[in-house]
Amino acid sequence: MAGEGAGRSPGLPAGLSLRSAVEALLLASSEPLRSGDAAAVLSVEESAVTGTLRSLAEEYRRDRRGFQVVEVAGGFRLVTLPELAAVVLAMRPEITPIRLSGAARETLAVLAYRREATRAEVERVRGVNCEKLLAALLEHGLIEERGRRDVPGRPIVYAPAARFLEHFGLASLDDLPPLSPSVNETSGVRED
Amino acid sequence: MAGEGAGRSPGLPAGLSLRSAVEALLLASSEPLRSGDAAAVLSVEESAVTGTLRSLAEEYRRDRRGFQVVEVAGGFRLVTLPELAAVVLAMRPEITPIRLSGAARETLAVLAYRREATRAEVERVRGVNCEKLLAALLEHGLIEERGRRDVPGRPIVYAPAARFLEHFGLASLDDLPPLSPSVNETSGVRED
Amino acid sequence: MPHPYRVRLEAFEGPLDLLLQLIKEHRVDIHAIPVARIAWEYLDHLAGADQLDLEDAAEFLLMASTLMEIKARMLLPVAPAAPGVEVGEADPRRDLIERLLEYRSLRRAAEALGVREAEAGRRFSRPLAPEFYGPETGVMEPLPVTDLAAAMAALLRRNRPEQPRTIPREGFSIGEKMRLIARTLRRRTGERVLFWTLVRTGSGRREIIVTFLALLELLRLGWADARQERCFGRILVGRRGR
Repeated sequence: MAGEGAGRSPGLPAGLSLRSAVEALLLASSEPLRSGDAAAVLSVEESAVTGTLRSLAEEYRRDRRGFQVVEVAGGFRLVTLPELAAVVLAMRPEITPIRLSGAARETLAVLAYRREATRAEVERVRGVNCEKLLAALLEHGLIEERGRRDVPGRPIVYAPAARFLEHFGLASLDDLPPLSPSVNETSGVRED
Repeated sequence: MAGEGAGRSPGLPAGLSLRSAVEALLLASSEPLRSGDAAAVLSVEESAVTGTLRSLAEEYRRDRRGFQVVEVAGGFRLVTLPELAAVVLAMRPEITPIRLSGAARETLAVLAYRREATRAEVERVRGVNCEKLLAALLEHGLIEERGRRDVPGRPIVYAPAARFLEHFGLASLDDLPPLSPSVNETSGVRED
Repeated sequence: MPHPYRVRLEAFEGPLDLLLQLIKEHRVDIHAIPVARIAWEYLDHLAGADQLDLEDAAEFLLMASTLMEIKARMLLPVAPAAPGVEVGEADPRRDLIERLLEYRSLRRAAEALGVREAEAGRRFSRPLAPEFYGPETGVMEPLPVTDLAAAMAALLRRNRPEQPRTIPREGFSIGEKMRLIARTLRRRTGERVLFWTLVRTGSGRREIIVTFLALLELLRLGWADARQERCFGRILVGRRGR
């Protein structure tokens, strides 16, 4: 999506810094800004864009701006400071953030930590039927179908979608919170 | 619309500046940010918000940021620099740039060459109803209201805004290309 | 036999969740579940449930039978596993314990994700509803200033007295209608409105078509959703959840 326009490269307008161009792209991007796409549009090296993004992040933090640069779903995004959430919500009550149900979070956790799973696999771990839940998560774009597993019945394989990363503020699946080994009560059994 | 949440006033979180809070509201606002609404949400005087907005605008200009604060109909908005339009469009081909129609051009021309005009005056020259057009130009920040004319009905006076000059790359209205003398004489636009 | 802290079944994500809860209450190691006691309490919960929806209860009942089976097998003098002792190959509880451990690990992962979710929900990016594409980004099609002069000159040439007055035609474009629909939907967050309420009374066929195309565009962009129960039925339009 964001890459569609990356073919055309108007390049950096004369007299303007890479910093201001990257800043403008960050503001105007409807999805997390991918450094590769920005680099193509500006006809510069991707590393120059990533470097600029990181120094912008640092600059905003240092200057105590009301917004920050976060890395999410494989890109960068300009967002308001979490401390200002109450203020922003008071201004725009219609954007009340969606919180998923525990069941939905459990299902997503199975898919995320395993990278992908079939419905039967999710159900085995959760111990309940997950048909409706998977359909709902699909509809909300949080998960996507990724082919079929080559076993009898050829079940559909589900995997977390980019929207999942965005919703949980994760840069990538490698950014998932680590699974804590069970500290107490069990006798040294590692989980998973 | 933007005022829906203005009733609740979470106030400014401790340790955060008014500047950063206003900045966050500017970023997260879906419509032009009304200083009155922001003031209500932050429990401060409206003049403090307007002052902050103006100094942010100045700060962004001075620091050569990739975005700027513009005052449009009904409020303030954070937008990318016009010089970066080509870059932004290359990145997001789905954005349809605001295209000035022939009618919009005519209306702007009337306001620009006369410096200012009421709706009735614009309509007299153009021969058509201009209500919606003026509203749209106001919304895009290309024109602004400049008080009322002291004649019966006290009609609103419209004039080109700073954004108009920016868009056409003019330093001031004196930089407008001269109209050919013959035309100028026949109607006496300049004098009126 | 009523349980002192009877809970509604819907409060649990499933039978594994209920079992974990019971084990936690007994403060015992998962590896040494006192199956007999737990099974008893588990059945209590089922019996005490306000209502047993068959579809939802099936899994709880299946677990009950599993517990009973384990309990029965443990009565047989095959694997005398004392509490706290590592579970042997032959322990009938083995499968259940593994599932419980895995499920508990999942619960923790889901909780950790919940924390991340709450954090992410406190950061807001720029709202980019289609209605704001243009002015939002400040992107305007470049126009040379000479065009403005030309427009003015043309206007003055045209603007002679006695010129017949033109009656302006109502203008509407898909973009304009998209903005209008989006605005209406935003004002009625969480509600669904009839498509016809989006069309102004007295609209001509062309305007209705344009409104409909605007709606399709909003659907395509994922900004709105619409439902129509049957052919030629009424169309209900709502704003799509973020």
